[in-house]
Amino acid sequence: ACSESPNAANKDNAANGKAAGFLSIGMPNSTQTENNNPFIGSSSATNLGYRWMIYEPLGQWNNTKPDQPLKPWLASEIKWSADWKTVDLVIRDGATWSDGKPLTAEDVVFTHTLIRDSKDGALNSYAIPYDQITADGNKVKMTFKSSQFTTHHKVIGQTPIVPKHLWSTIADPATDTIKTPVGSGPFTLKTWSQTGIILEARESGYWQELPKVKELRYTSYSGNDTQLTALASGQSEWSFVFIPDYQQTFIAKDPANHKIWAPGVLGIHGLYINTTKKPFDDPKLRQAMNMVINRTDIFTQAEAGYFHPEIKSVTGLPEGAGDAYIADEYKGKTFSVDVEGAKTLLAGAGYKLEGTVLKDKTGAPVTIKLTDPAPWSDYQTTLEIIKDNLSKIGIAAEVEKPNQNVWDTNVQKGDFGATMRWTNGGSTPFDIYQTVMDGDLMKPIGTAAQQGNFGRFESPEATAALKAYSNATDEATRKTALATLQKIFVEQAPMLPIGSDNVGAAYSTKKWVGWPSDADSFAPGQPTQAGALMVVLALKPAA
Amino acid sequence: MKFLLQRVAFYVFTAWAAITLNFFIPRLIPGDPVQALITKYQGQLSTQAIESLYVLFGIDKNGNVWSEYVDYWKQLFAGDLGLSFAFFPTPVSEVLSDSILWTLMLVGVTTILSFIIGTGLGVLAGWRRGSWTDGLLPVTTFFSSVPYFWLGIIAIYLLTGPDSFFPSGGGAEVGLVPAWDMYFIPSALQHSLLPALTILISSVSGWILSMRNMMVTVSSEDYITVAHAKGLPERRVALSYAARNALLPNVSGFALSLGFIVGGTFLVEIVFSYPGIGFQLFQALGANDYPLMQGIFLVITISVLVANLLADVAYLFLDPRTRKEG
Amino acid sequence: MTIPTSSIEQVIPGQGAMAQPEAGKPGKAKRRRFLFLSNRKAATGLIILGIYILLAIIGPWIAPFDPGARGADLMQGPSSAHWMGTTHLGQDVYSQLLVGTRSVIFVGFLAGIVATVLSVLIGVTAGYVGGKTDEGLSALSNVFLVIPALPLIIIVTSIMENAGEWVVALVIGFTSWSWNARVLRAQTLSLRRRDYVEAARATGERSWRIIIFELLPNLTAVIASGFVGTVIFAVLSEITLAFIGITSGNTWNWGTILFWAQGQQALARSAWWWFVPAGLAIAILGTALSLINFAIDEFVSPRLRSAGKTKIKTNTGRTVRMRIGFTPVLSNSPEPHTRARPIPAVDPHGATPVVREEATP
Amino acid sequence: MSEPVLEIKNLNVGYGLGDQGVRAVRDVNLTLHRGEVLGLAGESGSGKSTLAYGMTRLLAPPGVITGGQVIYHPAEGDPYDVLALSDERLRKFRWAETAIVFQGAMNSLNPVHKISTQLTDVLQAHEPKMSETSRLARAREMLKLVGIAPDRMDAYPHQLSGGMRQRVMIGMALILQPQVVIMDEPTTALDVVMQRQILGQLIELRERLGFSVIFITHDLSLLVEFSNRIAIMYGGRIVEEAPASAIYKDALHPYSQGLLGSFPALKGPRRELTGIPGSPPDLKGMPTGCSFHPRCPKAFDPCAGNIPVLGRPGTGDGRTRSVACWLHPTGEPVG
Amino acid sequence: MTSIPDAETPAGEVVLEAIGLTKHFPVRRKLRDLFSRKHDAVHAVDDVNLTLRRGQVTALVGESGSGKSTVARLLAQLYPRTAGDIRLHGTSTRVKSGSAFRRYCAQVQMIFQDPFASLNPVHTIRYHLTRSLKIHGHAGKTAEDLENALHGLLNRVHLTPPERYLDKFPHELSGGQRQRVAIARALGAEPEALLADEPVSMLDVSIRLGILNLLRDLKERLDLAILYITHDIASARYFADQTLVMYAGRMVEGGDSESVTQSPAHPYTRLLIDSAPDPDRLTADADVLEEDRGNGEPPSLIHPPSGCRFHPRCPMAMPRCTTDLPVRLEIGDRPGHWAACWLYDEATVAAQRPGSAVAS
Ligand SMILES: Nc1ncnc2c1ncn2[C@@H]1O[C@H](COP(=O)(O)OP(=O)(O)OP(=O)(O)O)[C@@H](O)[C@H]1O
Ligand SMILES: Nc1ncnc2c1ncn2[C@@H]1O[C@H](COP(=O)(O)OP(=O)(O)OP(=O)(O)O)[C@@H](O)[C@H]1O
Ligand SMILES: [Mg+2]
Ligand SMILES: [Mg+2]
Ligand code: NI
Repeated sequence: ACSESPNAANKDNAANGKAAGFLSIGMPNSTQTENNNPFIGSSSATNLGYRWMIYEPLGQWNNTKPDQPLKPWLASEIKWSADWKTVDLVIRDGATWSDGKPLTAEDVVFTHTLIRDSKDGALNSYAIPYDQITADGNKVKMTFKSSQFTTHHKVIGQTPIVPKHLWSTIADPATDTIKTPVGSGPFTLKTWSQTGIILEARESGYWQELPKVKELRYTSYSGNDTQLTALASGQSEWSFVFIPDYQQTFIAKDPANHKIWAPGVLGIHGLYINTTKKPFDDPKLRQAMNMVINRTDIFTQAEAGYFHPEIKSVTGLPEGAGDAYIADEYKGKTFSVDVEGAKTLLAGAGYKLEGTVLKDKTGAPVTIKLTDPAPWSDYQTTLEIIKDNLSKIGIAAEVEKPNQNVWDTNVQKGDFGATMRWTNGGSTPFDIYQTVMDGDLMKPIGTAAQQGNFGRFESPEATAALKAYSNATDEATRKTALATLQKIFVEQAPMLPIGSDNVGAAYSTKKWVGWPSDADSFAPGQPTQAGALMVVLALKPAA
Repeated sequence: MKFLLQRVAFYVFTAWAAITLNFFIPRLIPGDPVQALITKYQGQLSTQAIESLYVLFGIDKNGNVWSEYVDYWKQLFAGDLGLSFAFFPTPVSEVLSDSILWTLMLVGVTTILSFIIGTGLGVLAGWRRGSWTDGLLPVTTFFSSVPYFWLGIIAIYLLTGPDSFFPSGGGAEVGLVPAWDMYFIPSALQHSLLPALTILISSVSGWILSMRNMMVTVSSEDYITVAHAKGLPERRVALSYAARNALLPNVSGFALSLGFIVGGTFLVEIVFSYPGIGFQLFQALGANDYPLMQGIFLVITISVLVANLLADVAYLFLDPRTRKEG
Repeated sequence: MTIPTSSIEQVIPGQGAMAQPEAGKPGKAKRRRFLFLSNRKAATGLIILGIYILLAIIGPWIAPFDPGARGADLMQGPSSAHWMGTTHLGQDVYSQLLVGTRSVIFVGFLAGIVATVLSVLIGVTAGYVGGKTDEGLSALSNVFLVIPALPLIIIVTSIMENAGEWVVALVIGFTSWSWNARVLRAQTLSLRRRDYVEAARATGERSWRIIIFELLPNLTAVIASGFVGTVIFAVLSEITLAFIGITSGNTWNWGTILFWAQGQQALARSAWWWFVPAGLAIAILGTALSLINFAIDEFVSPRLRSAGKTKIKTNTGRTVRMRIGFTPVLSNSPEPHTRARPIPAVDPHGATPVVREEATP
Repeated sequence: MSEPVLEIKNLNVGYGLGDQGVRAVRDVNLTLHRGEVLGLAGESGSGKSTLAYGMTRLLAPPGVITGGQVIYHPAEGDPYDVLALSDERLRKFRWAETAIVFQGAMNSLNPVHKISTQLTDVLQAHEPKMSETSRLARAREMLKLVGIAPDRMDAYPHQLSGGMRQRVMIGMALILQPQVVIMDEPTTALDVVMQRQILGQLIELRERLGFSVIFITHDLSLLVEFSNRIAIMYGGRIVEEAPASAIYKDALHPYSQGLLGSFPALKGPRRELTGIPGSPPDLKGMPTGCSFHPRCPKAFDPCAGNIPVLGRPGTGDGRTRSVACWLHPTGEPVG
Repeated sequence: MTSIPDAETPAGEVVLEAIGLTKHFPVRRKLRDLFSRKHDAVHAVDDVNLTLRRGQVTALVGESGSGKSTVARLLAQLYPRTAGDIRLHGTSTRVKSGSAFRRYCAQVQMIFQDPFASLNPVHTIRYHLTRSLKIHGHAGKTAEDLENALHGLLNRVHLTPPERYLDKFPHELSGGQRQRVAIARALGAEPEALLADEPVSMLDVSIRLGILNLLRDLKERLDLAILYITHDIASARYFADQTLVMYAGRMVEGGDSESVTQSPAHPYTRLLIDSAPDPDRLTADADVLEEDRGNGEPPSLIHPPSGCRFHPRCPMAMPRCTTDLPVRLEIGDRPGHWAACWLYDEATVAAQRPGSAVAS
């Protein structure tokens, strides 16, 4: 029986290490159950990212360069209409499913129709307003009910294409766990177990050159600390995890090979201020607060100097990914701690600093409660630093650590003083500003606002600008709309931007080289991103 | 018979009450699984996904708790524990069966081992008072007062590393599929060593102490003196007379601790990222995954009850006095 | 967590010190009260506990720094300025430990008191009243016994908004009384049949007086041991909750310290000073409480008392160990211990002819 | 008088050492002769049990034997000191030569083992060569001897009545045919009817098997009826030792007299009951001199100052008895 | 102390009287009994009549388990009775709790067998006695009154000087002293009847006599009615005016102590007296013990033998004994001496010669 065991082969490989040509990928996503359905957010394929090694999108989007056009992938041509309501695709020849059947335009139509027509939109997790989806030979045409300018990367770059001949027989694609996934990607699932998931490279039939990495081993670690331990010891070669003091805990374990790369993307983290609470409904006060926050301290102390790249531009747009979008007005304008400036601003606005206590116009001392769930230690550290910063202008802050459920509910209902939270991310700054300022998302205090605008920031101007930006058909309109948004964001400070998301990675060059880097950021580093396949395909054995 | 019937009634009632509580308590948690999922992926999952997730999970936000309760019982009797949210759409029963074996293997074996070792040492310490075994007590007490997780983390820090024999976490070598073969089993054993040691170290003292105390108490019983007076070999007196009788009160404690295998030590599983059921429970808690929580609680409740039943039966075997006629 | 630290419930039926006849000697009444303290384990345990309680009271005042205040020295090891080093924010670990003691002691004791009061109410009532009441209350405690305490505590605390110390303590207290109630019930059942309870009834005492003045004082040891056990459990639970980030900790406790240390990978960063002291503090507190429990056990059941000297020297200089079944023989000489000569014929009214004395062994 | 089987010489037994220690048995000299029933009487706490356990080294900690010898005369071979035996030899000696029946039979039998197991494991330990079946046969035989149906062999102790359990113990004591059987209050927990039955049976067995008995009780009237010689203990010492009839008719020590005067007689004329005033002595604060003197109606000068030693009284049938009392001058000390 | 004069004391006023007193303890039912309607019970006490008179000691003798304690507890109203009546000064009483119970307690007090167990180890002697005085309202008004009452009590039980004992804990006293305290506690209620359940059986031989003498002394001085329960028939002879013999829950013989002990009528009483140790009997004739005295086992009280409960062990059993419940029959040697045995039924004796019955 032993010789038939699937472990026989695996064990051998483990022993031979490098020669076996595998890559170990880890994510701190705790236990998984076998579920290879690429459409379900809770499937192990999604959680660990291996869905993108099996299934491929039509085009590849490089998160680190969000403004660039998508790289043709299963579609050899991607053409959007000017109003971003129609896309014309040419499906690549030569792509095959791992069961040998060719991939055709029919499959693409099937996939998007499947999403569009899924019951109650269960599969339409990006809420894409599909209209028509038709095929013509190897061409596919899709029309949408509204402009897809801000979401085009999701339609093309983040929707896996599945084989019609297999999926059309699945009773309920929303709950099927797809035990034997068949995709067009270079890898197929070999074994699945709690302890690890193994993907092996296809031997033939892939439409590009086959990857050098012959085997991918995914492990889901219970949490950051275990993931880190695995990274440090070399058990994990590639991961995306917050590493406190990465120099010492990770790099120093193997300085030659252990690398961290953390490019920012268009999604940020910041301090949402409840703008309905007095005196924080006063933009001047919020501005003053914005001026004293020491983002560098937060970056180095709370985010270990890399994880949420420091936001420098006053527009809240991350360095790199956001550069292209910064309005002329704010080009080069960066944050700097300016306590005196803040004091002056406050004095001008009628606040009084009495000793170490700031009094508002009514003479009441200004105090604020900062909340975030306890387990998010980077946010917690951030809050501690903010608390310290605010005390410089006499605002007494108190840090509260409700548990996650309570925090969630309270933030949505607007029952908070200020809180560190993230924004949605996307291919344009739209998602950032929308999460913070969209009046359409606003709900009255006490009613849960699930999608955004937790601070109840009321600005019809911003709402209009957001609409204009997403529906615009020309670059100029967009530019104006974006400039308006930035102006409101800077002047009203509805949320104080702190750091950006990153799609980087911690990786080891001991066995594999060719990773993306600042110098050549050809793909996102995070192994769960759709673009991760580009990374794997680029890897070569270390010399 | 009467005894058994009473016990069965007791078990049925307790099971009902516990399951009912298990049903209601998770529902009191604020927030819902969709929110929990979104927050889990801070920013990595866009908020547009919310609606589709509600649909996907089939969560009716204004559901009637009572009808859910009735449905829950119907499902239970049909052997269906529902679908997990966190691992949607995996059925809870599958999540449980995936992880329960790990827990049984690690914590179960360790609990039994701890009982055996602790009882053994306790017998020694109680029988040979004043010998080296007396020194065991303060040491083990100290270790039992250390929180499991702390001990585990220290152990990981001190004993694991790139070249260490001890892996820092996980249930077995990555990529090995659970199977009774020469690859998986040794690897699983190797991975269970540290967590097992942690549990062992912190739980053994309870057994040593209670066994020692029982031994001391039993040792001064007349029948022990009689056994000595009969000139029986010391081993026989110590084991067949003293230890045998001293063991009786510990049996129920052991049964109880067997029942708590699942619930009691889940921090060890978390620390060692051991894919067991306790860890699963922790995740379920974080994800507001009611079906899974209920499933796990059900497993715990049933295992405690079964363990108690076993203790009752064991008593019948071990103590002739309970084996009254009738 | 599930193994009772005290094995008192197994030990008591063998009748304890309280039932031991002892020849009356004046002055013993008072001494008996302090007998408990003369137990080495009790003394050690109580002294350590005393220190912790003292720190709980004065800790926040003697702490050299504000535990939350950021400092300039980040992640520094122990130094004269920071005895236990600093955190990633430059906070003083020593101050955090000192300030955190209060919360730990507070929660431990409050939860202990709540659970003890509940267990006494439920256990003693069930045991004394009997019948349907007993069945109902026993069923209740069994249900609570079956439900795993820690997960339950986690769930309940996460229901609470801003679970502060009070909430945590109450939740722990309300979920962890069942074991003690069971022990107390069994104990009460056996006490209820004791003659002195019957005698009190025959004298005409009312039921509530019998419970409070006849039963409860005799349950003190069991109650105390249950209390101490619950305190240990409560402390460990509170710390666990804080460690996994379930409870807020707007206040510091040792779990919060460990939580931060773990979140910041203190050990991976070799910042042992951040992680080790809190763990040791817990272990020492737990040990102290366990020692008190051992002492209670021994107090109740004198057989368990450490046998004093277990090794003795025979007259020939050999060392023998006291053990059951083989009484040590110190001397094999047939010489009498009392140096005496035969009694000569004396006149009952005459003088004393010989002097005899006891030889000390 | 026949030859001795067991000679206790200046046996001293205590509990604990140093300040905490008490001396429970002091300089006891006692000789048990072949085939006789020696009664040991005394009030509670006088050290009877301590003596019985002490001479077989069965005293649990903190008991220690601080001095003395227990010379055993085997049926064949040279006499030896039991207290000087190695553990292994002592184990062999126990039960084979000296068996003990303790007070509470319920507590003397292990509740979790069958009667048969408890009977046969003695045989297993002492006669390892014996086969399983012959062991069982032997056990059955013993049960028959003490009047228990052999079909109760597989019963557990709790299934037997108190009297049956005590008889099982007696049967067990005789299973190896020892020379000496020590009985420490074997019938106190039973009622009189049962007590008489069991004692009757014991006396009968003794006549058949010829072992000697040390019979301990505080019921002097029982001893007078059943034993050949009686030793009276007080405060850890033997204060008087004499043939049963001699004690009954003419007790020399005031304490013995007091004991006899404490039992109401059922038959015959109503006697005057005197009792003993005061309460038993505290071992830790033994009175000086004769420890009985504070309670003694006849105490006089020397009693308080000096310890009387057991010796043959110069008067009357002094050759067969001894006493330790200043009222009775002695010629030679015993032992 | 001297021996009692011949028990020819005049009959005093009746204080407490039991008529047809019966107590059955239900046995826990087994499963199979659920279907049959039968309720098993321990017939602990059946149809017991007894009378306690002022200034007299009535002894209740019997082997272990014969129901003596149960009788005492029934009389103290600590158990509800199954049937029969208890009359205090001629009026029928049935009290369970509350003030009625306390009023009853004030007149009928009980002393327990084990002085080591009947005093609460955590309370001082003062507490025990004060409670007894307070409950029954004899504590007086001031602290001084109380102190006097306490001293009075202790003096009465010969614990002098009282100061030495008041603040001690039970464990600091010897058994005899403790039993005296228990007696003092009972006296604190100033009862008229004292139920003493084997008050000396746990005490040392040498101090038993002191307690018995104290009780007699109290009886005489306070004119108490005392029920003295014992298994030692010899002490009943010395101490009690009347003696009742119980066997397996029933009274089998009664009368003045001297005639019951010196000329026992019931075969069971005879067995009891023959079994008692007797120094005058020589070792040599120890084997006079009849082998046919049954197996010495008391009968099951759940299914007690029909007819006379002693018949399975009785050497003189007649066929009638197995079927008919014997009634009280006057013996005739002394007034008031009776036995429940068919041997004394004229008709039976005439019809059958005793002793020849069983052999057939
Ligand atoms: N473990 C012990 N530690 C200290 N003193 C003890 C111990 N055991 C017995 N004693 C004391 O030794 C003395 C003799 O006790 P022993 O049991 O031999 O008396 P006894 O004559 O058998 O009394 P009884 O008739 O009650 O059985 C008593 O005063 C007792 O208090
Ligand atoms: N509470 C009870 N429940 C059931 N049966 C009982 C109860 N109390 C006593 N009995 C039974 O009633 C019978 C008489 O008991 P009781 O205690 O009155 O006997 P006793 O004559 O006092 O015996 P002893 O001399 O041993 O004290 C016994 O068979 C006993 O088992
Ligand atoms: Mg004794
Ligand atoms: Mg009784
Ligand atoms: Ni049955």
